[in-house]
Amino acid sequence: MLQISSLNTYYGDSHILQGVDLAIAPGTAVGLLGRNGMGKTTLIRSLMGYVPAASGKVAWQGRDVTGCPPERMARLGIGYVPEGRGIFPNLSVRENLVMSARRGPTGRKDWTYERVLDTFPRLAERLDNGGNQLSGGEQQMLSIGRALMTNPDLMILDEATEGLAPLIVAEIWKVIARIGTTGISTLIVDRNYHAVLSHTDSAVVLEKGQVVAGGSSADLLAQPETLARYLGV
Amino acid sequence: MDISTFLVQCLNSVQYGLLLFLVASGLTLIFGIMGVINLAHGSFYMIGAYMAYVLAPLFGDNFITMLLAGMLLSAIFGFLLEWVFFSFLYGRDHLQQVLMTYALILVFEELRSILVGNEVHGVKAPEWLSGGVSLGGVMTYPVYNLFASSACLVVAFALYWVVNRTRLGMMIRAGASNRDMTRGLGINIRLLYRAVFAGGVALAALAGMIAAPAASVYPGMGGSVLIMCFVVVVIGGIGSISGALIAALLVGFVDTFGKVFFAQLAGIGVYVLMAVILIWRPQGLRNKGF
Amino acid sequence: MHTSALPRVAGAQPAVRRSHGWLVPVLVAVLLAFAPLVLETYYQDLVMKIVIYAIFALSLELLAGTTGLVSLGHAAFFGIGAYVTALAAPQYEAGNPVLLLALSMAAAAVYALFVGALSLRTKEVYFIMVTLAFAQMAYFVFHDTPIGGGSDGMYLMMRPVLAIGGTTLIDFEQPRQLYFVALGLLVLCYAFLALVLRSRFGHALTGIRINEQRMRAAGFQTYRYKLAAFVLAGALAGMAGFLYVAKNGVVNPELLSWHESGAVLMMIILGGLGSLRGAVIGAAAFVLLKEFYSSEALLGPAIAGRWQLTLGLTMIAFVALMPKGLIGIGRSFNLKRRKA
Amino acid sequence: MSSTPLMQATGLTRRFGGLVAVDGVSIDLHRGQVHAVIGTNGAGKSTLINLLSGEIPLSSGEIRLAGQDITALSQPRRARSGVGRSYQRTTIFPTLPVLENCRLAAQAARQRPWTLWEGAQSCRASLEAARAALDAAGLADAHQLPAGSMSHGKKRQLEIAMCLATNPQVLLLDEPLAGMGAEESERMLSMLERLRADHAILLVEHDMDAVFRVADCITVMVNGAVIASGSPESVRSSPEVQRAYLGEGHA
Amino acid sequence: QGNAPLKVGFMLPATGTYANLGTMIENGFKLHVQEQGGKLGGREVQYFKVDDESDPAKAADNVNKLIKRDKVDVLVGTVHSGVAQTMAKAAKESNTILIVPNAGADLITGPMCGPNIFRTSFSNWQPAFAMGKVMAERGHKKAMTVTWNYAAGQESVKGFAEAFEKGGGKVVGNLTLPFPNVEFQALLTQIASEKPDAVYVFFAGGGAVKFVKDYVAAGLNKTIPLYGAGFLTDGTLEAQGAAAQGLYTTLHYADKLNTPKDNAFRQAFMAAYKSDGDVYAVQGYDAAQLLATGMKSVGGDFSGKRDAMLKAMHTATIDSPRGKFTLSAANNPVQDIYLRQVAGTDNVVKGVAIKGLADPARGCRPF
Ligand SMILES: Nc1ncnc2c1ncn2[C@@H]1O[C@H](COP(=O)(O)OP(=O)(O)OP(=O)(O)O)[C@@H](O)[C@H]1O
Ligand SMILES: Nc1ncnc2c1ncn2[C@@H]1O[C@H](COP(=O)(O)OP(=O)(O)OP(=O)(O)O)[C@@H](O)[C@H]1O
Ligand SMILES: [Mg+2]
Ligand SMILES: [Mg+2]
Repeated sequence: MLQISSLNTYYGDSHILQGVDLAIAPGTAVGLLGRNGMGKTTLIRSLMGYVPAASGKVAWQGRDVTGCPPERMARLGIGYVPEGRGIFPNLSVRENLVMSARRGPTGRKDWTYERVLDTFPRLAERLDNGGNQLSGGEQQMLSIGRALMTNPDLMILDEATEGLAPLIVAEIWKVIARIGTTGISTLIVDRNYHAVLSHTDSAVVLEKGQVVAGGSSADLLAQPETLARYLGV
Repeated sequence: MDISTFLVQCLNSVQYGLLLFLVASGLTLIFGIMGVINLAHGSFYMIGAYMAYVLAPLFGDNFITMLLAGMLLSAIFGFLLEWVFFSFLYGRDHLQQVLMTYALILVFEELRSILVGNEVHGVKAPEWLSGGVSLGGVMTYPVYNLFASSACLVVAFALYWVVNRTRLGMMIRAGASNRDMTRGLGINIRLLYRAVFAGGVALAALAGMIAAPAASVYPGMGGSVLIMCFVVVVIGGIGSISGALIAALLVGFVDTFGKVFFAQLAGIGVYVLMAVILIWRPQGLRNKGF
Repeated sequence: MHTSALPRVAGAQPAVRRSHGWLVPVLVAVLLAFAPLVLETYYQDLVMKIVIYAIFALSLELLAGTTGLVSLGHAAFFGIGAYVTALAAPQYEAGNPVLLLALSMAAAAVYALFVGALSLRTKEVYFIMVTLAFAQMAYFVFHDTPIGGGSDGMYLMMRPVLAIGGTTLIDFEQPRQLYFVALGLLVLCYAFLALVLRSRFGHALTGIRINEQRMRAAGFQTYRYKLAAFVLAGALAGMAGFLYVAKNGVVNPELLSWHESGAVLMMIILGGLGSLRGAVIGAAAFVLLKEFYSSEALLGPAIAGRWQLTLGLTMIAFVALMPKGLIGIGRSFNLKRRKA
Repeated sequence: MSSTPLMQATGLTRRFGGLVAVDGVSIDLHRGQVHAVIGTNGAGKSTLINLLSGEIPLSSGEIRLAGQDITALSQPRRARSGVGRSYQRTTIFPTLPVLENCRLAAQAARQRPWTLWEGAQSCRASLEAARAALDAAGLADAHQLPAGSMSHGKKRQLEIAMCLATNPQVLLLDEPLAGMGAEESERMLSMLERLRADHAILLVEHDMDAVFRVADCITVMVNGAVIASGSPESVRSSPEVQRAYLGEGHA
Repeated sequence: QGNAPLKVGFMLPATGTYANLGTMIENGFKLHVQEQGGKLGGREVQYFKVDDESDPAKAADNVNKLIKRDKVDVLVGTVHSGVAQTMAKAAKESNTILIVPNAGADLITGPMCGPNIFRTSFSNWQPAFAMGKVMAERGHKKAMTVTWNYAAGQESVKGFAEAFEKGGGKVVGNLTLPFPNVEFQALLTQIASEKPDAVYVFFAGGGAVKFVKDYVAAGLNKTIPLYGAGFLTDGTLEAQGAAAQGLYTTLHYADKLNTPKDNAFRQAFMAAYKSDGDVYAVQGYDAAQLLATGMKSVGGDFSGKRDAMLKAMHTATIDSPRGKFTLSAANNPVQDIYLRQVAGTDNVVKGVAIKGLADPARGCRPF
């Protein structure tokens, strides 16, 4: 449903993304791996339309959406969990969730306020805390819950498990698997490459803004030397 | 001061407070999206007053219709204003916006003088609002003031509802704290802000229109209310409508009784109040700590 | 407060600014020193006016630009400096400028200490408003009470004279001597602030502007730093106030009004926050633009009469075209050159 | 432990309105020891660090540093007497160069604000401390970049570097590994092992592999209270801890 | 330089609250010069103009524009008292002739008085003193005063009290509020509770309009008559409308004086500027007359004969639309103060409150 072809992005005059290709099929989970500073977030920000791509093409469900502003992409059905959470500090937990509630592009509405809260019971206890009065993990949960409230077709999780307790992380992976079955795709960036590879269908590895490896996650998991070379493990 | 006088003075305080709130209410909105002071707010107020001066003859006694028409016009005006002068400033240092609003004051003042001249003008209050109710003693209370006060209350509640009970209010505050993230959630922040700005201008204009019949319209009338608006908004705690209302009433009392008891230093009363409150509660009266 | 996605490019950063940064200012100072030879008194006065506002703007720049403490009440210190000079000057003989200058700066500093100590508990817009509040208090004290002649203000009957023994060194009645005094003080002020900015103190202030929380965590008692900056700025504003009286011979409550505070704030924004040069350029631009647009000789009565319109539109144009203020032009030019 | 603890906190309690974020927590930090604090999200770990570092005031409790009572000291003064912390939520100077970020932190040790005549850059001590910290954190190559323009992971590294730059004796690290890739995590852990020798380290972390690798002693918090404390083995095997936090994954 | 044009510098408000007064004064001045065929004492007149913004903080720089940049021979200005004082000081220092066409600060023809400083308007003391006398004569015993807390207001109130108490009345309360605050309700309530026989106020412009309206809206006018210095109802009647009807005020000028001089002036002004002349226009007009007298006396060239010119001006009798007046020792008009009553949009003259009233010019060292 998302098709990125030969994307090039610059910050100032440093060439960050150098012709990246990436495809995500409906209902699949795709992992995005790479060392720090290799361009993972930049790739996401470019496809979301935050940073303009110098060249290349982004297609969504066959439609060319290159250069669309973020709000447009979001309305087309992309839920974004940014690295660093991006919680609104001056809104309460409840408000953070309510303000982002929206029917999906297809009118789907399977993620409701209630459902988000029982996925993250911790939030239910904190409804009236301000965003800046949450623990790191609580913020992370809120960030994910907020993205779910928009009932997206594609979830983009940039370091979404950062600061979450093991139990919760396990829960997140379950959720991802579950939403996969309802035709929702996910694009996952996570420092824990092992978890990523064992919970995604396919994955790509970025090195200095280029795709240096990719394919089915299972295969990648079976190539320790590749991982060693590009992730240093 | 005997008891009846005291009561009347309290009434005055409340009435002035409510009027202040009306003028300040628009500012709270714009504060919310700009994050800094909008020096041009006084100009919007003035524009409203002059609008009343121009429109009143056309509408005669259907004052309410005039107010609505005026608000509509000023909203459109505000919408365009944001589009042309502010839409490109959000990414930048907030102070750039302050400079912009400062420049706009100059422009509006001059345009005012070009378009309607520099004389003092009166605006006739509609028949059904002239006259007064007796308060016993020698004094009567103008009906118009009572009308103004009630109008303020209406606005207060409407605004409170919009900002605190609708998603709109949340989106505004969200946008003020993290513009990019708001967009990432599919909210068209540009349009939203344009609309809010328009709303703010409309409210300021409304205040101007309501004040006009009582206060007449004259050059530089905007400047004198501006600071008072800031005081109210800030004491109340930015973005908090209820706070602004409380603050406005406080200011009303301090100003009224200041004039009665400390005529010599009445001027500083309000500022002492602001300083004390902010030093006691650095985030204003009604802020939830986030 | 708004947090933008890309961090502001490191332009407002001392590290960049200090590269051979002294050359231009020195040249300008030298030029100004010789200006009186060619300028007639009025234009000399005009330059002096700019010089005075430049000092005023520099003092605020230390607060707003470097430390991130935007004050809308800075005119209070300017005005207090001015009033103290006028009040302390003897009625029927010339006062001693050194003494008066010291007095006015001290007075301004003391009030700054008081205001700062209290208002620094608040942040951002709240800080803006508290400073405004204290300025307004000072304003009304001078406006509504007879201390300083009430709303009509008061005169400096005789301008100060610096004399040792019988010999007169500097006579402020002489416009040119006064001019050099003002210019000298500007140079001192600028050099001093330049030193401050490159010193540890200055860097700490910058750190506080960008991220006070981290500064505290690292071990800086940020409150004291901010208070020090506030008092320093107040004293310098007082110096500007002293020069104002020395030049004009009158003081008036309006000197403390928020319009003045606003004006000086606009100067440094116009010039470009976070740079001493910006403050000076801003002051000059602000004064000269006004002078130009309201000059009948140049523009004719029709246009000059509408100076508010033209000035306003020009400022709007500046905001639209120069994201970093006037100083930005020079900067971008430098960058290009470095690339080339 | 035999040696007297370098930092000793007893009965720390902090309330936020109704909520008791930290509930009578006592904790000892010894030089030569990595003391890990783990716990569910919102258990109060960061708040604990905030209390120890003086970022927010205590509701009740007492804190001693090398025997002296520092409960009343403000955050800056504690920092200067040797308590360094890193933030869970990256807290740096985005517009300043990476080196200057650390140099400022280092400057805190020798502030001397009145030395207006000498440039900050010419302050040897702080520059060297900064360089050392950056090298240790693996940012040696990034000195002149604006900190804000670095990737998340590198910002996290800088976060740690700035903590080290103040050259503290007590390190309070709030999820130092968060956002770091495998390689960087590796470096960070080995660094901790190096620092252990002459520092007292409090490590808050959700990466269990890392924790069980470096921790000498683990405290587990849930809803503000300590539910278990002791050697890694004992903690790992405690069924309560597994139910509340670890899950069967780490049994 | 006998034939070089005479340089006249206007320093008047062109922006802000007083902008309109500035225009009136300038027009009045120019009207008289035109009547002289554009010449004074046979000399062409060249005008220079500076907007003083009614801002004392900028006054010194603004007046220097005229004195030092344009090197004018004569300064004319201004409305705002604070600004006018700065002008007076500058005029003294540079020994330039200054004619003040409005600002009423007593100090200008008091402590600041000087041979080269003239005023063709009034001192705040004058109308107020006259009103004090009138109100006492009308049998009011207890009066209250209301004004802004600024110099002009206080001077006016003082002048009033002086005459009123001399006439046997008693001022039972001086109410003030900060300038330019226009929230009068609190003060009106105080008046209502004090119940004096009458109230004397000093307000101008927007404040005057609002005060009169509020006073009537509060119904006080029914029981407690309101009086004021003329500015209360000058240039504000259109705005005040019904509220102002019947108000008594005192000033050195009035409508329907119906003297040949005044009618002629009104006609000429209307013809020239398509608007009604008012007191401000008259003050400007007389400023020009005063200057004309001086110029005539020296045949248009005062180089060397400056003192003669100043003397001529000092001793001049000005045939003003307001009626003839001379200048006091301190160069302030010695003039009739009229009692006027509002009818429609006119301040109709009801007689002369005090004939040939001279300002005491306290603190003026005679020259
Ligand atoms: N705002 C910016 N300005 C300039 N350069 C930037 C900016 N943001 C990122 N970069 C550079 O782009 C490169 C890629 O950054 P990016 O954030 O995409 O890395 P990443 O793969 O997400 O790393 P991490 O895993 O640490 O998040 C880095 O070298 C970084 O320095
Ligand atoms: N300023 C505050 N006001 C109210 N509640 C707060 C505030 N700060 C934190 N809390 C609450 O206190 C609890 C403890 O927060 P803390 O940040 O210490 O958790 P934590 O153990 O660090 O969790 P995590 O592992 O997710 O970072 C949380 O439930 C949080 O909601
Ligand atoms: Mg990233
Ligand atoms: Mg935490």
